[in-house]
Parts: sequence; C-alpha cells; structure tokens
Amino acid sequence: MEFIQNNLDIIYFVIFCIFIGIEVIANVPAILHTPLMSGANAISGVIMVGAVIMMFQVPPTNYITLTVGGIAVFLGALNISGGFFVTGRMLKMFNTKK
Amino acid sequence: MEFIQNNLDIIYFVIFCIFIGIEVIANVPAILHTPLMSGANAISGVIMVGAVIMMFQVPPTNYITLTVGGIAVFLGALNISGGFFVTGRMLKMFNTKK
Amino acid sequence: MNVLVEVGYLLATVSFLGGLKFMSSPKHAKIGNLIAATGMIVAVLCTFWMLTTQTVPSINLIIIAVAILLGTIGGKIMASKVEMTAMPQLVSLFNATGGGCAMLLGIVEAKQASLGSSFLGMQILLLLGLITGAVAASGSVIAYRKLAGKTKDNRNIMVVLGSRTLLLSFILIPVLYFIGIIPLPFEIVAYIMAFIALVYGVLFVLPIGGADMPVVISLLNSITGIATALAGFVYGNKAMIAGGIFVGAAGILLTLLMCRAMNRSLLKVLAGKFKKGKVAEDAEEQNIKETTVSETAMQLSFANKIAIIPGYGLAVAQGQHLCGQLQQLLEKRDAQVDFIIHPVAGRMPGHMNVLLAEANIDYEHLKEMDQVNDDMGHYDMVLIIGANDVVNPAAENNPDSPIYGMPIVKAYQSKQTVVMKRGMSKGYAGVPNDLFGMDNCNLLFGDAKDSLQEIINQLKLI
Amino acid sequence: MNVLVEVGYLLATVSFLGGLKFMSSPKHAKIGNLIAATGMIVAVLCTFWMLTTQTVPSINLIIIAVAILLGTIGGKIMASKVEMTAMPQLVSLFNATGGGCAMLLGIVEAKQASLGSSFLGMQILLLLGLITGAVAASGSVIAYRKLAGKTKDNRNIMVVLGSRTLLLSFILIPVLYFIGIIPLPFEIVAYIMAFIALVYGVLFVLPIGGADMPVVISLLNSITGIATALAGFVYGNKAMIAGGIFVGAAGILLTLLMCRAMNRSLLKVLAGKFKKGKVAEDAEEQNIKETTVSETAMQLSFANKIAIIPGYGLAVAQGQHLCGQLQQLLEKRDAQVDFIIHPVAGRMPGHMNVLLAEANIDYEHLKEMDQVNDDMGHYDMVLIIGANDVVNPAAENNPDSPIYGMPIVKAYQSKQTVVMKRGMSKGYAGVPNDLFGMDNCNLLFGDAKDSLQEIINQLKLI
Ligand SMILES: NC(=O)c1ccc[n+]([C@@H]2O[C@H](COP(=O)([O-])OP(=O)(O)OC[C@H]3O[C@@H](n4cnc5c(N)ncnc54)[C@H](OP(=O)(O)O)[C@@H]3O)[C@@H](O)[C@H]2O)c1
Ligand SMILES: NC(=O)c1ccc[n+]([C@@H]2O[C@H](COP(=O)([O-])OP(=O)(O)OC[C@H]3O[C@@H](n4cnc5c(N)ncnc54)[C@H](OP(=O)(O)O)[C@@H]3O)[C@@H](O)[C@H]2O)c1
Repeated sequence: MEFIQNNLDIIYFVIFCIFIGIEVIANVPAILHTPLMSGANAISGVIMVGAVIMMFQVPPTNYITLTVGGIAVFLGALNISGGFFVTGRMLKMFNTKK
Repeated sequence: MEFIQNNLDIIYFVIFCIFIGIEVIANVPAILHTPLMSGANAISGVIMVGAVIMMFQVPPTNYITLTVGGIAVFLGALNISGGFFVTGRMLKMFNTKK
Repeated sequence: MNVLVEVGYLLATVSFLGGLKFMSSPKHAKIGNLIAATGMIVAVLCTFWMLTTQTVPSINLIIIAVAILLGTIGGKIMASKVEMTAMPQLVSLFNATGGGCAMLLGIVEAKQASLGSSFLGMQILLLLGLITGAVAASGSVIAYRKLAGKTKDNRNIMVVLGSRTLLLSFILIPVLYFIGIIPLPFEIVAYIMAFIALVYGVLFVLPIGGADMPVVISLLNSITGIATALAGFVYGNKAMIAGGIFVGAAGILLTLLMCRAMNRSLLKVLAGKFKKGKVAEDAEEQNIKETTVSETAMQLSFANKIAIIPGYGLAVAQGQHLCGQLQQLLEKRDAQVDFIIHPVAGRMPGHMNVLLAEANIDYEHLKEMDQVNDDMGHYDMVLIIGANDVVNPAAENNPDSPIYGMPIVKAYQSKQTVVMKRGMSKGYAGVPNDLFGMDNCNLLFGDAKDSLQEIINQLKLI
Repeated sequence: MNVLVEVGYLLATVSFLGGLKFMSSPKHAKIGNLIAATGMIVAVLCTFWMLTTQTVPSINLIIIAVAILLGTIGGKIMASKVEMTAMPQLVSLFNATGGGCAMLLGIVEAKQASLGSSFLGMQILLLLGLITGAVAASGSVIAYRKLAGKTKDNRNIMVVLGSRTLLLSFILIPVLYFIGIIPLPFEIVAYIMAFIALVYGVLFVLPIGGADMPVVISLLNSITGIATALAGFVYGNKAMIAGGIFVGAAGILLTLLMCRAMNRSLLKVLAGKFKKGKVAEDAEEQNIKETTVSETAMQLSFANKIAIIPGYGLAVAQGQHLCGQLQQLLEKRDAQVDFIIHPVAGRMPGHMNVLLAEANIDYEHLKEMDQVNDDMGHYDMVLIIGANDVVNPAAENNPDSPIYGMPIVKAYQSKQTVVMKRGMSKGYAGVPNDLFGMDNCNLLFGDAKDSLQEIINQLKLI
C-alpha cells in the first residue's frame, strides 16, 4: 500500500507505456514485421544510457569494473548503431508504391 | 524551467494521455462516430467528481455557494447517467452480425 | 490522500482508456460502454471514500446525495424516452450539462480562490476551465436547439464579428487583470469571463449549418473534456485529468474523422460554408425519365436480386418500417433484398443503421458500401430511397465537385435504378446529380413514405 | 538532476513513441526509423550533459568515448555489409549485444550494491534485469547460429528438462537468498544467476525450429526491452523505462502477430512442435501432371496476363534476378507480368519483398495477396516458383489441416498453373498440397534457378 502511494506516478507511467507499446503496433501489416522487430531492437539499445551512467560512477582505479563497464557500453553502442542502420537498410528495400 | 522540473511527471502524464486519446480511436469506422461521441461525452462527466470534491469544502452556512455547487453536482450526474445510458441504447441498435 | 482513493482513480483511468478503446470497435462497443461506466462508478465511489479521512458537514453531504440521485434518475429517464432519431440532440444536451458543471465549479472555486491567496497558475487554470466549460455549455444548447429545429442558422455579419471580438477579449481581459490594470477582485473577473464565454458559445455555433451539428457536438464535447482536465489539475486529480484529456484528444480526432467521412474541412464547417466547386449550380439540363408506382412495382416483382439504398429522405419521411414490409413482401416472392448502407447517409454517422435497426431488419441483409460496391452489377434492380449525395457519381468523376473524393455507393453501375424523391431538390451538399440523367435510371417522384406504401399495395395485387 | 537532461529524456521518450508509431505504417516506416534514431541520439547526448553537474574521472570518460565510437562504427559496418537474406541473423546478433549490455550492467551494479547498503527492492530489480538480459543475450546468439545454419535443432528430452529445472531455480535461488538461507554476498548470487540465465537462454532456444527464429527473435527482443526498463527503474531514468516498456509490450504483441500470420500458436512454436492435423502425412495418391521447360516457355509466350508467385524455394535457389529477367523478356513481348506476394512467403515476414526489391523489380508489378485474390481468374497463366504452403488450398477447405485458416494466394482459381519445385517435398508446414493434383496445374521439376534459366533461353528462341 505504502509502495503504491509512493510510486503512483510511476505506476501510471508504466501502465500507459504498456498500453501505448501494444496499441502503436496493433495494426501493423505482416510485411513490416521484420523491420519493426529490428527497429524495436534498436530502441531497446537505450540500455546503453544506463551503462554510461554506471560508468560515470565507477572508481577510476577499479580496472576490472571499468573494463566490464566499457564492454557494456560498447555492446550497447553496437546495438544502437547496428540496429538503426540495419532497419534503415531494410526499409529502403520496402519502398512503397507511389 | 523550474516549472518543468517540478511537474515532469505530470508532463509525461499529459503527453501520454493525449497520445492515447488520439491513438485509441484512430481507426474507428464512421458508423460508430455517433455512439463514440456520446460515450466520450459520458466520460467527460467525470467533472462531477470535481464538483463533489468542491462541495466537501464549502462552508455549510454559505447557502448560495451550496446551491450553485449542488447544481453543478446535479448537472454532472445528469451528464454521466444520461451519457452512458443513451450510448448504451444507441449501441444496442448497432448490433453486429454474428 | 488516502491510498485506496488513489488506487480507485487509477482503476477509473484505466477503464476510461479501455472503454474508449473498445468503443471504437463495432464488435466490442457495448462492452466498452460498460467498462467506462464502471470506471465512472469507481471514480465516484472512491471520491466518497475520502470522507474516511475528512469531515464534511452533513448538509453538504445531503445536497450532494440528492443532486446525484436526481441527476442519475433524470439522465436515465431522458435517455430512455428519447426517440432514436433525436439522439444527437440529446447528446448535445448532456454535453451542455457537463460544460455547465465545469463552469459552475470554476465559479465557486474562483470565489474561494479570491478569499485565499492562491497563486497565479491556479487562477489561470480556473479561468481556462471556466471559459471552456461555459463555451461548451452554451454552444451545446444552441446545437441542441438547431437539431431540434428550434433555432435557425444565422450567418449575419454581426454574429461573426461579435464572436471574433469576444475571442479577443478572452485573452485581453485576463492579461489586463493579471498585470494589474483591471482593479477588480478575481471573483468578479471570473464572473465576467463566464458571461462572455457563454455568449461566445452561442455566437460560435449560430452560423454553422444545422446538418453539421454532429461535427460541432463532437468538437464541443472535446472542449468539455479539456475543461474537465483543467479542473483535474486544480484538484490534482489524475482520473479527471486523464479522462478529460482522453476525451479532449479523442474528440478532436473524431471531429476531423467526421469531417473526412463527409469530405469536408473543419474550417469550412465552422464557417458554415460549403466548398464551392466550379460546377454551375444547375449546369446542364438533364434528360430525366420519370417512372410510375405501378411500373416500379412490376419491375420489382420480376427482379431476383434487389438492393435498397436508403438516405436522409427516408429518415425525413419516416419510411423505415415500410421498407421492412417491402423487404418481407419481396422475400416471400423469393427475391433477395439487400440494404446498402453508406456510413454518412442521413444526418448523423450511422443514422441509417439506427433507422433500419428500428424497423427490425435482419443484420445479414445490411451490407456495407465496401462489401458490395464491386458487385453492383449483380443486382437486377436498385431502389434509392431519399438518398442523393451518397450515390452521386460526381464524387468519382468530377474533380471540381465539392463532394469529389467522398466514397459513394456505386448505384450507377447497376442494371436498373429507381430513385424515389419528392422533386429535383439537391442533397445536403447542394450539387446536381448526374445519376438521375443516366440511361439506367428512372425517377419516382413523391414522398418516400407515400410511394413506398403505394408500391407495397400494388405488389400485393400482382 | 539537471532540467535540460530531463527535458532531453522527455524528448527521447516521445520520439521512441512516435518512431514506433510511424514504423508500423508502410508509408512512414523510414521516417519512423529516423525519428527513433534521433531520439536515441538525444538520449545519449543529454546523458553526457549530466557532466555539467558531476565530475567523472577522465579515464572513465575516455573508455566510454572509445567504446561508443567502436560500437557505432562496428554496427554501421556490420549493417552495411550484411546480405539482405541474412538480415534476421544480424538483428538477432544485435539483440544479443543489447541483452549482453543489460547483463553486464547488472553485474557491475550488483557489485556496487553489495558494497553499499541498497534496499531489497533495488536488489530484486537488479537480479531481474540481469536475468532477462542474460537470457536475451545467449538466446539470441543461439537464434543467430540457427539462422546461419551453425546450430541444429535439438529437441532432446534433456534439453527440455534442463530448461525447466533452470526456470525453477530462477525463483528458488533468489527466494532462498532473500530469506537468508543462502549465506553468500549479493554479488556472488548475482554472478550465479547470470550464469544460470545464460545457460537457460541456450536451452530455451535450442528445441525451436530454425524457421521459427523470426518469432523467437521478436520474443527475445521483447525480453531485452524488459531488461532495459528494469535498468531504467534502477537509475530512475524515464527514457529507459519508457523505451524498454514500449519495446517489451510491442515485442510481445509483434510475436503474437507473427504467429498469427503463419497461423501457429506461440506455445507450439516455443515447444518446437507443429500442430498435428488429422491428415495422414501422405494421405492420397495425387494425380500429378509433369510438364517440361519447353512447354512452359511456349505457354508463357502465348499468355497476355501472367502472375508469378514466389516462395521460399526461390530464395533458396537465389533465382530472384532471373525472375526479373523473365519479366522483362515477357514484357517486351507485350505481356503483363505481376508478382503476387504473400506476406509470410519465405522464412521471414516480407522476405519476398526484400528479395524482389533486390532484383530491381518495379513496385507497380508487386501485388499484395488481397489486391488480386478476387481476380485470379483473369490471369492466363500463373507461375508458382518455390512456393508451397502459401498456395495450398487446404488452408481454405480442410478444417483439419494445420494451416487451415491461413490466408493464401488463390492460385487454384487461375486458368493454368505451373509449379516449379525440385521434387514432391512438402513445404514448411509439412502438409500435402492438393493444388498439385488439380486439373489446371502442372509441375515443372528442377531447381528454380536452373529451370528459370532454361525457360529464359527457350523464350529467346521462340
Ligand atoms: N451522416 C452524417 O453524419 C452526416 C452529417 C452531416 C451531413 N451529412 C451529409 O448528408 C448527406 C447525406 O446524403 P444522403 O444521400 O443521405 O442525403 P442527401 O444527399 O441530403 O439527399 C437527400 C434527398 O432526399 C430527398 N428527400 C427529402 N425528403 C424526402 C421525402 N420526404 N421523401 C422522399 N425524398 C425526400 C431530397 O430530395 P427532394 O427534396 O427532391 O425529395 C434529397 O435529395 C451527405 O452529403 C453527407 O455528407 C451527413
Ligand atoms: N515469412 C515468414 O515470416 C515465415 C517465418 C517462418 C515460417 N514461415 C512459413 O514458411 C512457409 C512459407 O511458404 P512458402 O510457400 O514460401 O514456402 P514452403 O511452403 O516452405 O515451400 C517451399 C517449397 O519450395 C521448394 N524448393 C525448395 N528449394 C527449392 C529450389 N532450390 N528450387 C525450387 N524449389 C525449391 C520446396 O519443394 P522441393 O523441396 O520439392 O523443391 C518447397 O515445397 C509458410 O508455411 C510460413 O508459415 C514463414
């Protein structure tokens, strides 16, 4: 109960996000499934933002953590860049009729 | 700026609500326009909740305000009840084919 | 605030959302209405739950209870008694009550705000809520009166100028007040604004064509939604904010969708104008062929597949029940009779569906335009009853016509067409109809109800 | 936190939302991708804007910068080099990196959390984020390997049992830890969970059929989204929460939509099973008629309207360019050649569109199934190249067939059909195809590419 009280805003936020996520692609035609999947994949790359924030906090002497964190950022960047580029390339193929 | 800072949650809330409101009825067929209009009208009757909250705060000796507030509540209730009932009646007419 | 109250409002918000979603699909619309209504009950109940942590004088509570009771009963009665064809009027009236509630709420709160030292933002919110509420209220009343035929269109230049002036004062007065030039108490400013807004609502709706009222009601409804959301901000009430914004946003889109379904622009609707095409009003002499009741009855008796396309004229003539009789009669003779329903036939969306449902016509015989438009040639005979614009081929082949681009029922492709109308009057869009001059088309003049009755009488004899 | 940072995240959230919305409409998909990418750049930039209020050691900054640079370049190169047909593999690989990022982030934060005294909720969030990230990472790698043909399906009972056991331990270990029975530091528990999750990801994907990988990738992608949202909660970062949940929710729906487009249930897909119909595998002997290349070429040379229905076999044979040549040749002879594209022809949605686009075939000749299905009789000749399930009439007339209910291209209604395939093998769904035995159908055996080449050669001679 107290939890709900304190997190009411975030609860609304989550519910709305879920609804929007579902609603937004409810009517997508099958032909766009592959590029949409790929685009969604690119968006989930926003996890990199988390990795960067984490790296801000790592003590500069902790080399192991720095390395692991660096890899995390690298993977995130790969996901974002690759994701959007590959989606773009796919969509270029899907030109619609004029 | 400070305003944004303090009201960030509500800004997200409002944007999401607008988006949802638009998104939800983006594909409605013309035949449902009238009942949908009526249903939306009923929902906006939630203003009555505001009138009730207001009435909670009116000093019991202020007869004019009590009367005006009472009318507000009455109008709100009329909107809600009439709105949902009339929508229901309309929709009964719109039975879809089995 | 109490947690349970908050959770209740959360539930209400979600059910408004779900309700609207379901209401926009023909299959689930009824459930959607129920969901939204349940959410509303939850919202109201949890407002009363606040009483567990707050003491309210019993006189207030009694007034609230009585008001709710009367309102609920009144709404139920009005909704049950109204005739199907008067639906839009009633919706408009209900919208007026919602707007009125928002306005009164604003007025009372303005008084309180005058007493306390409420801050600028709150005062702006209150004024906005009050203005939108008042506009929605008085505008809806005029829309109601127009639909009920009690007020006529008024495109007087004074009305237009007046409404523009008032629009200006909506900005001017509050600005002058807030920078301190108007030395009145906030309360009084609020009253003035409410009054101006009420007048503006009237002037806003006056010039708009009576038949465009469904569009206007949708717009006013959206404004009520905004008023609700503004009040929600004042009370920090999420259910009010969400419900209000949902309705506001959905209402604006719905308004645009309605305009699109009629192939009109919202601006033109609001200005009370029609798109002027290059078509001269009565351009060409048409070679029309009149037919008679007995000939039509004869043709019907020979046809195997018949389509009936109903329009506004059928609604005016109240001929829906005769349509049903005609269908039964023909089906007994082993003919198949379909009704082809154009989404904006008549004067409100879905008008014809409601009409034919009232006459108990089977759903399997109600066809949507898109379902049959490719096969119009399969019908031996097409009967157009009081419809005009929705079968006008100009929408397809005349780019200059004001209705160009509107989807139509392709009656012109059928083997044989009989159009039942009283004279050569134009339809709602005011454009001539080439269909009437086509080879496969005959006109049967007369009131739709009378003609239908006579056809039925004759058919019984054959 | 800095206001500008917050506003930036708000913008990013809105553009993720808008991007997804646009991406789901064929006309605006490209813009949608751009919008979402812009939002991502905004999100990253405003994260760095935090540096204005926070000092970070320069070594950390250098590592971050290098990592981002390498990642961006690497992603760009991989995306540019990949062959069109290998797209799904690559998407899967990228998803693995996203999952990996989430997992590593969880591991590092778990270490920090072990040091500080972070509260229960945070620990649960971290564990959940770590598990989901790890499952998505290893699962996606296996999906990638399957699509690339490097790993085979494995429906071994050990795999299934193993994955169930691990699923159990996801609940058990944390619960035991939190009630204090496992006396290890949180850090270690996190490592163990990450390890288990990685193994689980592998076992989860192993039994699933290779051709179902697009569905699985979509599912894993949705899991990455959830991992992102969980990490977002840890940092209180709205853009991460919103982006993650959007992807999570959209991904789940997309997964279901994909299954529906293939007329399969998600559970069956995950179990690696096919719906078993009552149809015996090779029920009836079909009366098939073989035809020859020269006969087919002759028929083509006489036809005026020709339809080509491409399927998985054409992709395997890499015959798309020959298809283009054939079309040009026939058009020079004044025939009209349409390609009819079934949405799930091939092995990923839109596979055939990509394939034919690669061969530079004009968009006006690409027809969607629904556009032409009612007029199949208008084609003088239909050429089915390496397609099977998508033209199987059993989907329409055999309620017991596993593909019953899937929309198909109604090739069986055409005047004359030639099916090009290598032998009598079944399609992906493993069901016999009645079309092959029909009167209007002839089979031309042979690899699609070879047969096409020969037809073209012959046609040039005629
Ligand atoms: N549905 C909506 O939501 C909505 C809302 C606003 C506007 N509109 C517009 O309304 C129009 C609807 O088209 P429609 O084809 O249904 O109607 P219409 O184009 O307005 O034509 C109605 C026809 O019915 C005839 N009529 C009138 N009273 C009659 C009677 N008692 N007996 C027989 N005939 C009678 C009239 O000709 P006579 O006078 O010669 O008999 C007239 O030509 C469209 O332009 C649409 O855009 C629709
Ligand atoms: N698009 C998607 O997203 C997706 C994803 C997963 C699954 N699926 C499923 O995949 C199926 C797609 O249907 P489809 O009709 O495209 O393909 P299909 O039903 O799988 O049939 C392909 C046919 O091509 C023939 N073939 C294979 N290699 C060939 C070659 N080199 N030359 C000529 N023919 C060759 C095969 O017969 P022979 O061996 O006798 O030549 C086979 O019968 C559907 O069942 C769909 O549900 C689609």
